[in-house]
Amino acid sequence: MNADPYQALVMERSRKPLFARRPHGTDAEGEGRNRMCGDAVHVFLARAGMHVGHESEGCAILLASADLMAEAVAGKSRDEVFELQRDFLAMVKTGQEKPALGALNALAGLASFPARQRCATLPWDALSEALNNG
Amino acid sequence: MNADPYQALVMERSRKPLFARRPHGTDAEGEGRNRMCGDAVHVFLARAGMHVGHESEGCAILLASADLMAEAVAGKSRDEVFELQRDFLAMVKTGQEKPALGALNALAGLASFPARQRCATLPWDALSEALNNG
Amino acid sequence: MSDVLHDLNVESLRKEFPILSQNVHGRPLVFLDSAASAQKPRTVIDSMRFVMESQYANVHRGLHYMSEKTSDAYEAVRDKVAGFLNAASRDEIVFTRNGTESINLVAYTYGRTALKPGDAVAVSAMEHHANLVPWQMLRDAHGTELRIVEITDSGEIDFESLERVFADGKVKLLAVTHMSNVLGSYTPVERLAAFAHERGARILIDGCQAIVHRKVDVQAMGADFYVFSGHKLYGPTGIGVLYGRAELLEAMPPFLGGGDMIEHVSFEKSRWAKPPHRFEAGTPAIIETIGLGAAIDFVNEIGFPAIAAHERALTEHALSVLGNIEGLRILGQAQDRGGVVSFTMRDVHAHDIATLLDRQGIAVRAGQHCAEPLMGRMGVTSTARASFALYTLPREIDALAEGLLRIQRMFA
Amino acid sequence: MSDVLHDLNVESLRKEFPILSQNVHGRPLVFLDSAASAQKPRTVIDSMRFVMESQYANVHRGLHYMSEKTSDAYEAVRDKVAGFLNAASRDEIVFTRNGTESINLVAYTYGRTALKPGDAVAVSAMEHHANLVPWQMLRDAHGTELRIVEITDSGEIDFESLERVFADGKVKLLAVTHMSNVLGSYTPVERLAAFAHERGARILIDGCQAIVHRKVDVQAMGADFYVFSGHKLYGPTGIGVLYGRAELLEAMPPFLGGGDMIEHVSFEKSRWAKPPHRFEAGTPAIIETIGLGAAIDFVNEIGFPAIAAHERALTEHALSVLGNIEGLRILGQAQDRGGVVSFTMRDVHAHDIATLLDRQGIAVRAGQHCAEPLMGRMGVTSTARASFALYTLPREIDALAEGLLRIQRMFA
Ligand SMILES: Cc1ncc(COP(=O)(O)O)c(C=O)c1O
Ligand SMILES: Cc1ncc(COP(=O)(O)O)c(C=O)c1O
Repeated sequence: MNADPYQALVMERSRKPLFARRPHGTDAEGEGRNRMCGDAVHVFLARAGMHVGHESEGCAILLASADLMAEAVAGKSRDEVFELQRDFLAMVKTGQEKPALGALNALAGLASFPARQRCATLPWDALSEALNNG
Repeated sequence: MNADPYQALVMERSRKPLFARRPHGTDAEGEGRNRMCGDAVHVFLARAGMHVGHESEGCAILLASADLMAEAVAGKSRDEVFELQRDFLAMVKTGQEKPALGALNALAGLASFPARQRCATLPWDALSEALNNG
Repeated sequence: MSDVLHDLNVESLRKEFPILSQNVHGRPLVFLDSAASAQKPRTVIDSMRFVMESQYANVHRGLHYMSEKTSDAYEAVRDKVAGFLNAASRDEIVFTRNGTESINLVAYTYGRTALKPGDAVAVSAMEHHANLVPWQMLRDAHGTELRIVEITDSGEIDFESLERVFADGKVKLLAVTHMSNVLGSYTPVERLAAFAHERGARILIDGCQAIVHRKVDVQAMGADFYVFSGHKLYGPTGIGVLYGRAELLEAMPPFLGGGDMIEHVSFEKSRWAKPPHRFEAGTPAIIETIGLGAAIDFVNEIGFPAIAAHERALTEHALSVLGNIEGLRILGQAQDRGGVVSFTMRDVHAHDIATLLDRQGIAVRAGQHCAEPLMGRMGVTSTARASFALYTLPREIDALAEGLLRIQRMFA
Repeated sequence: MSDVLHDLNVESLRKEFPILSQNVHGRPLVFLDSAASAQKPRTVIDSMRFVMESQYANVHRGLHYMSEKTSDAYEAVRDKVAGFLNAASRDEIVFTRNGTESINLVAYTYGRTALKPGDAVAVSAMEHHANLVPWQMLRDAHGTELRIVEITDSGEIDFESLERVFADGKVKLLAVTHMSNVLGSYTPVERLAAFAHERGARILIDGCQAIVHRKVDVQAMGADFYVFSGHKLYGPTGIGVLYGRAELLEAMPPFLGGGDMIEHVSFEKSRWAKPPHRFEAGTPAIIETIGLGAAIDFVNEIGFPAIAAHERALTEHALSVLGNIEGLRILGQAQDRGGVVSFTMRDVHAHDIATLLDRQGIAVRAGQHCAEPLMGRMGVTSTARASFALYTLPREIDALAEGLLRIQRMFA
């Protein structure tokens, strides 16, 4: 377990997100808000091909998490996405990295920062909403 | 200063009060109640000659204080009664006996029992009321 | 008396309570006023000191180490209390200042929304003012009715009176003590809860006294609300608990407004947080909550079977020794009674008893015990009350009896 | 920086605060979150331990030694607080859980009797939720109006807005902070009190922040109500104060019902006790009140001239060091400002600042600081906030600045 939640990958994707856009064919949307800070993430979902994009306003953790999520779920099935979400939530809580999570493991350091875990899970809440709304 | 508020005189007058009656010529009355215990004293006053009697329900301190008060004020003027009351209140608080208080000094031990001082002063409140009502 | 101590090594437990080795008026302290507030074991004192010395910050809103540690410690006590009461969820535990505030919280929020003008609240004739005055205030402000369930001469709930009080179907809340702080009677809360529920009413149980002596299982007893104070349970002052069933708490509006109880605030409108935070406005009693956690650990470690056995033995001992004193009247003879014994003595006023015992180092309470209407019901104006804790020794009860005999001789 | 310490020997004072020698994440703790809650000096910790170890019992109702001693100690703090605030009488001091409860108490009792539906309550745009949400709740329950007095861009009361808010004569209560917990601005309370009084309104002053830094004289400032929390004043949690002018308190109905707040109780009716006891139902926060007394002694001994000078020097130092950091924006530039500095940093979110500073042992707060509407007014969603206490050292502010530069480099 890496104790630093601000790894290079996180810093990079928070500064230069790759998925901060509305994907072509968007047919569902979801939203997450953190009352503590006013941070917000809006998720766009094109269910065909599971293309995800996001519009996020918030801290580095939230921005990176949203972007890494969009990358990780691309092309997956709905069930696979929910499984990934379960694994991700568990990893953020325990700090136990898991190969299946790939680049998402960069956020394992959050285990020692409980108050910040919500920043990383918010995009996933928004995605769930989109999947359930759709 | 005597630390014991339960001196022989107090015990005696609480058991066998001498002034537990309505004096002849009663023309004013007053009442005192202690909310903590429900104790009550009713004072009868015949202003001519300053004859005082009482009907009391309460602890030994209250009963003795009422009775000793009735004895102490008999025949005094209104102003003298109020002066005696002032002296009595001061004595109960400080424990400093004062010759002018005579037998009332038996209650000086109350100085170390602040929560019980009200038992001794209640009859005087009732007498004040009677004097002011009259 | 050695059998009394069978389950509990009281002498060694007493070492955990620094205050018990004090002298009063030159005599070793005999503290028989634990029902008013219990003494504190070292572990409670130390836990509070520990927070303040090494791990303190405000809770919930901080993203730094001290705040996270303190928040964790604070919230861990919520889990502990939930376990202690066997609540279905930690979210059913609200922290308040004391049992009094817990009841008022229910009266202000549940009382003014779930109860409608014309509905009735029923309380028993042996309630502490804390479980009477809030319902009077609700009656006067909101138009609910207040009804009294009579008690029998022995100090138990009169079920015939209960039937009558509920007969017209107007009673929507039964607010009743789990143990009388004057008579020592336990009430049959499971039966009362079932009774109320069958008639479409809710039950609030005042556990301020009972929580100290018995294992409480809010689910098994069917409590809708259960309240207690930390300071009677060997914990600090300034901390109390309200247990409320999730479904009820969720429907209740907030009580106090401020920080930590809102989701979102604008000048126009605020959105309330979910329970329990909805009911905890402002900086909570952080240090005291942590102290309460230590108190619960302390009690759990000893265990209620031992505590209850000790208490039963002490109470029987007290009833028998005091019962031998001529002219002494013990109030209440409930079948199921705990470590509180109120009494009067012929020709000696309760206040004189308390003062004269105090001069012998023995602390008892005297007066109306915040239960003025009950005094009238029992035909007294005040009583003296001795109450027992897990640190009470049989010989302290013997000292009480000797002290009382000495007083009788003075007044003879 | 030696001149900063001219009046206060901070290094030696720090020894009185055991927590300040802790390490966090392997670094010495730099605690810059005192505005949320202050750390506790040894004398406060010891005073609480002393009560619990050697002089504890419930207050007011006992006739025995421990109860009398504890009652005396508890009531002595009332005198101390009265002196601390220069109240005209000890009976004007009500003990509560915290500043939040104090304000709610006024909203529930004064608010629902002295204020009539259609009357308006005015608050400023920089209030803590504790001084906003209770008035929203009063509005929704009682039909009073809630009006906002604007603040200037520098973070001061806008007197033109104040004039407008009061113009139609409907405002009967002005509820305003004495010092903003976000901007650090002090408000001119004497002037505000005079303004309100000239227009037939009362003023409630939220002193939760100011009380820590300045001598408060409620009579000189013309306060009708003044509130604060013990835990920000180096005292324990679980204890707060409401000062209310005698004439106002006397006319107010009780807030919570229970023991100690009544003169007389029957099932039909209760007669309320006089203030302040009318407002203190149930067992109070005895141990915490005594701890607050020790905190006041501690602060008085150091003296507000030295505390205020130290704070002024720290604040100036902070404004200058932080002001030198590029891309850092400090919120508010009030003329009269105290030891609280909120800021944002270009391209770095406040939460990242707090987490990353914490990893260097530096505790600051980040978020909305329970002042969500003010965030909107200042055009931010959250800020980082450093706040200072009498134990804060200039070099801790330097450490903050270095930490911020390090974070900027990470995000560059
Ligand atoms: C200005 C102001 N008012 C009120 C409060 C509320 O104080 P407490 O949480 O102690 O009730 C605070 C502290 O958070 C504050 O800074
Ligand atoms: C049965 C009962 N209910 C309520 C209370 C009130 O408890 P507190 O004063 O801690 O709020 C007490 C204690 O005095 C009590 O004995």
